[in-house]
This record gives sequence, C-alpha cells and structure tokens, in this order.
Amino acid sequence: MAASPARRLTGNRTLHPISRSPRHLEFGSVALRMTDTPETLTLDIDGWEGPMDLLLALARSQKVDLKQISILALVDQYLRFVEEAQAALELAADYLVMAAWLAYLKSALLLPRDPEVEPSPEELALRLQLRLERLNAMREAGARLVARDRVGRDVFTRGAPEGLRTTRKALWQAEIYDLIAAYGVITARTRPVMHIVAHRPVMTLEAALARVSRLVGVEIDWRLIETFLPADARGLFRKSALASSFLAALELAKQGKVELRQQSPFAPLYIRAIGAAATA
Amino acid sequence: MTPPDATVRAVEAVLFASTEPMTADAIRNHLGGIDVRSALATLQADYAGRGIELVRRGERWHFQTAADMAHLLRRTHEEPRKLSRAGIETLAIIAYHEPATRAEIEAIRGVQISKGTLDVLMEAGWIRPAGRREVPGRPLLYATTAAFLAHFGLATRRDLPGLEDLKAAGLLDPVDLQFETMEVAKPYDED
Amino acid sequence: MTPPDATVRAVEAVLFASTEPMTADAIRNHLGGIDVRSALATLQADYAGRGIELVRRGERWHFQTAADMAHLLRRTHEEPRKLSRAGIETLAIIAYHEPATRAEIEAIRGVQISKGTLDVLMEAGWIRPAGRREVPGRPLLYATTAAFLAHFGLATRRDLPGLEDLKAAGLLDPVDLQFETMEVAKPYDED
Repeated sequence: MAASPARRLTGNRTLHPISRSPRHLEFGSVALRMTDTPETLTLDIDGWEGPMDLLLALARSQKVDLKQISILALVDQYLRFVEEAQAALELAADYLVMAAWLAYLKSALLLPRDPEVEPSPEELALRLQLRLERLNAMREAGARLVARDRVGRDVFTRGAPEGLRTTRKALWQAEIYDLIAAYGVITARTRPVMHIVAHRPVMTLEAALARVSRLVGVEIDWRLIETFLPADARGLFRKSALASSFLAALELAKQGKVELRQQSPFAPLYIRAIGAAATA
Repeated sequence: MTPPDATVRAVEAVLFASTEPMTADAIRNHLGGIDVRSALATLQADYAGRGIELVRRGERWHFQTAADMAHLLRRTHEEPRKLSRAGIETLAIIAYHEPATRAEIEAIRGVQISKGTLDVLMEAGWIRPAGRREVPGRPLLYATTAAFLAHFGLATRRDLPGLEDLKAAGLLDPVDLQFETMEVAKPYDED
Repeated sequence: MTPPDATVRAVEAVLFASTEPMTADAIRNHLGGIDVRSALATLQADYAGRGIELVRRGERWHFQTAADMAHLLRRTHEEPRKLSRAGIETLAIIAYHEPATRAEIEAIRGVQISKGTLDVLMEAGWIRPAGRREVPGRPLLYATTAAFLAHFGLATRRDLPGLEDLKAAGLLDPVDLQFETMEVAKPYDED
C-alpha cells in the first residue's frame, strides 16, 4: 500500500502550476446554484458560502480526484484569490482567518519537518483534504437527491382525491345496576324527610299561654317569669315549660295584655298584667 | 392488467393528476394532439370492476372511487364511552317517571340538567321526544325507547325494580347511614 | 386487468381517495381490521407498467403517476419549492447522517447555517426535531420525515443515492474518526 495519506501528501510537495484564474471557475454542479435564502448570515463572494465552499471550488478546478489534489497548489490558489478579492471587496473575516491558517500550513509543509510540532503539517493538510471530501460528498449527494423524480415536479399524486373521513361515534355504555342505583340515590336525596322526635315531656305553647294568662290575671305586681312554671317542673320538662312560657309572655305582650321588664340581657325577666299598675 | 400502450398510459396519468374532470379535447391538447378516444375506451374497460373507475360526466372524464366503495370514504368509528352521572340519573328519572318534561326531571333530581345531557341520551338512542305536555309553554316530554329496554335487558318498563325493591336492596338508604352501618360492622371484621 | 377481489378493491379505493400516503396499519384500521398486505402486493403488481403506480415510501403507500410520464405532466404543474444551495446541502447532510445536530451540519459545510435554512426544511415537512444528543448543551437533533421519503421517491433511507458507497468510503464519519483509523493503519504502510 503505497498510498498512505500522510506519505502521499509528502510526495505532493511540489507546487502545481495553476492553469486557470480562480475568478473564472466553473461550478461543478450548476443545479446546486439555486436562490439563497435572504437571511443567510455569511457574506457571499461571487456566490461562495464561506472559505470551505471556495476551497472546494478551487480544489475541483484541479480536475483531479479530491484524494489526489495538491494541497500546496490549493493553498496558493486560495491565497491569490483572497488577495485579489480583498482589493475589490470587504472580505468576511472567516476568509482572512482561513488565509492566515493556509499560509501557515504552506510554510510548515515547505520547511523541513520539525518532529516536535504536533500536529504535523501533513496531518493538518490531510484533515483539510478529508473535510473537503466530506463537503464534496454531501454536495453531490444533495444534487442527486434533488434530481430524483420528485412528487409535484416529476411524478404526481392524485389531483382531486375525495379524502377519507372518519367520524367518531360514541358508543354509550351504562349498566342496569348503574341505572337503578342512580334512581335510589336521587330518591334518597330528594324524598321528603320526616323527623320523629322521641317521647319527651313538653309544655305546648297553647298550654303555656293558658297558664300564663290565668296566673297574670290574679297577680298585680311584677313577677319573675320562672314563678309561672308548675312547681313540680324538673329537667327537660322545666326547660320546655320555660321556653313556652316565654313565648306565651311575648304573645300576650303583643296582644297588649301584659308588659315585660328586663334590666339587661340575661337579667331576670319580669312580667305583670297591664292595668295592674293602674289599679295599684 | 394487459400492459397498456403509451397513449393509454399518458391519458391515465393525465386524468389521475388532473384536479378537475377533463374533456377528451383537453386531454388531446395536453398530449400534443394525439387521438385519445380509443385510449379512454380502453381505460374504461381496464378499470371496470376495480375499486377505481373511469367515468364520463357529460363531456368530461375523470377517475373516481367505485360507487359501491363510497361507503369506505366515510367511516364511522365507534368508541365505547361511559355515561356521566348526570346522564344516568336523568335516564333513571325518565325511565321511572316517563313521560317527563325537563322541568320535572330537574325537580326530581334537585339539580338542573344541561341540554347536552339530554342530547347524549338521545344520541345513545335511549330516550325520545314523546309529545308535549298541555300546560303553559307546552314543554317537550321525554320517554324511553325500545333500544333502552334492549340495552338494559328489560322486557318492559315494569321490570324496573320498584321503590320497595330498591329499599330492600338498601339502595334508598342515605349514604351517611350506610357509612354508619359499615362503621358499626367494622369491629367484627377486625377480629 | 384481472378482476380484483373485494379486499384489493377496497384497498385500491381507500388509497386512491386518501389525500395522504397511508401506512398498511392505517388502511387496515380504516377497513375494519382486515389484513391488507397481500392486497397491497397484488395492487403493486396490477399497476406495474401503467401510467399510475402504487409505491411504498417508508411505511406509507400511495398512488402516483409513473416517473416516465413526467415530461407530459410537468408543464401543467408548478415546480415544487426551490431550495437554496444551503437548503439542499443541509437536507443532504441530515438525510445521510441522520440524526444530526446543527453543529454537525455546520462542521461539514464549514459555515454557519442561518435559522431560515432549517425553518424552510421543516416547513416543507422534510425534517423534524428528533430528540437531543446527550452531550453538554444537549443540542437538538434533526432527522428526515415520512414526507421526505415520499417527496424524493425513496422507499427507505437506504435508497438514498450513493449511501452505501459513502458509508464504505468513511465519508459519513467525522473527520476525527476517519483520521484515527488512518493513524492506526499507518505503521503498516510505512514498513
């Protein structure tokens, strides 16, 4: 295997004559030269997109397989192009950076090799060549891709398809148990609720009314409301009797038959018949 | 298929790609003046009985999906869905009280029902409008359908369990009462 | 044409009516679960050599006009979106390297790609974000789509022109990787 990449590059150290001006380079694939998006950030020089693009165009102008190109010749072509272009145009910085790097590479390749310097200039040159090969491969792949029979240009799908429509229909589900249980819940929730109060000794309002009116009639002075309660009233019955008697007193006061007196909230409540004072 | 000749293939491709039906003249002009009539006849025969057919409408030709395949273009896809709680309660009230107006259903449920709830029950095919009640406003009445009976496995509405049955099954017990029963029962379970 | 059976006719009708390429699964679902694979093979054979053909692009199938009819049809139709050189190269890099990050695309092109370039390719429906590379910065990955295969007439990504050759030549590997391989090989060469 004679063609170790490094050795081949070393063998290529002779400067190749440049047969044509790089300004008049033909583009290998015209198909690729399509409209550029206006937002492109790079500055195009005669349609080149960056230094790699320009380098590749120059490399192709050597009319050899990229594997065989002379890196030194390429460097010279590039430097000359940039020199000429710079006079006419304000050149984007990346072109100048590449020019500086290539100038360094050229001198390194021409000088006797310094084994201390890593990476070696041969390695740098090889890397550049590999990058150019990759860009070239993708450019050619892109050209072949867009040249295929493309839908809408070379082949066509149906002009007026009817279209497929899927309408989704809900298949409602419920079980008989759900139905019955739901009705049970509604019925339980809304049926009239009857409260049955367990047996409890109470004095009804009617009874209290009768009792208070009777007792108030025979007394003439202020009396504590408690004194109207039955003497034997105890516990819950006493509470009921007190509540009913109080309501009875209010009712009688409303009817104008009695008057009520209380010094302050929760103070003892006194009651006497109206007219009793007048009589007194 | 018999291998078609160049004209047949060209007419086939042109008609397929065209966005509208084309007259024989338009096709001929498009193909540079060659006669296309026999090609159209060949194509029509080629496609006879297929899922696609070449048809002539007036003076214009076009490909279309075979008429008996048209149902494939609009498919209905059925998805099982569970009825909401509002839906099942409303259905239960209609089933037990039918015919019932919306206001009556709401009175029994104690909650308003949305139009959507009744729509779902109608879509399911379980209730139907059943005339109007002759009161002011003539509200619509709802009743259950034969599909309702079929879905719930009932021969007649009378097969619905009555209030006594529901009570016996514990379905009329308020929820909190059931909870209490469970609470009481618990100590035994834990033994 | 031999009279096709019911399944073949149904698949034919569905694919013919669909506005988009369809997977075999989508066709099967649309037809209620019947197996469609043999019908697709039958149809492909039936249409071979006609003006219309049934093609498979990735997992999807569609009818299209035969490629050799392009000269007849092209004049009536506008060219599809014209891509910039940056757009074509970016698309090619994504397709041949997929998935690829923006930095990887830029490393090959030797120039930054403008936001617009990827947008145009995404808008065309040819590329899509495909996760992130698990390296610092977690850069977004791009890959091609089913619509990319359909548009460029590729049955699978393996049909990308020259893919195998590029792979064999190491031209789809990063420079560093190929360089390492060479370094290792060198001592033998120098003997």
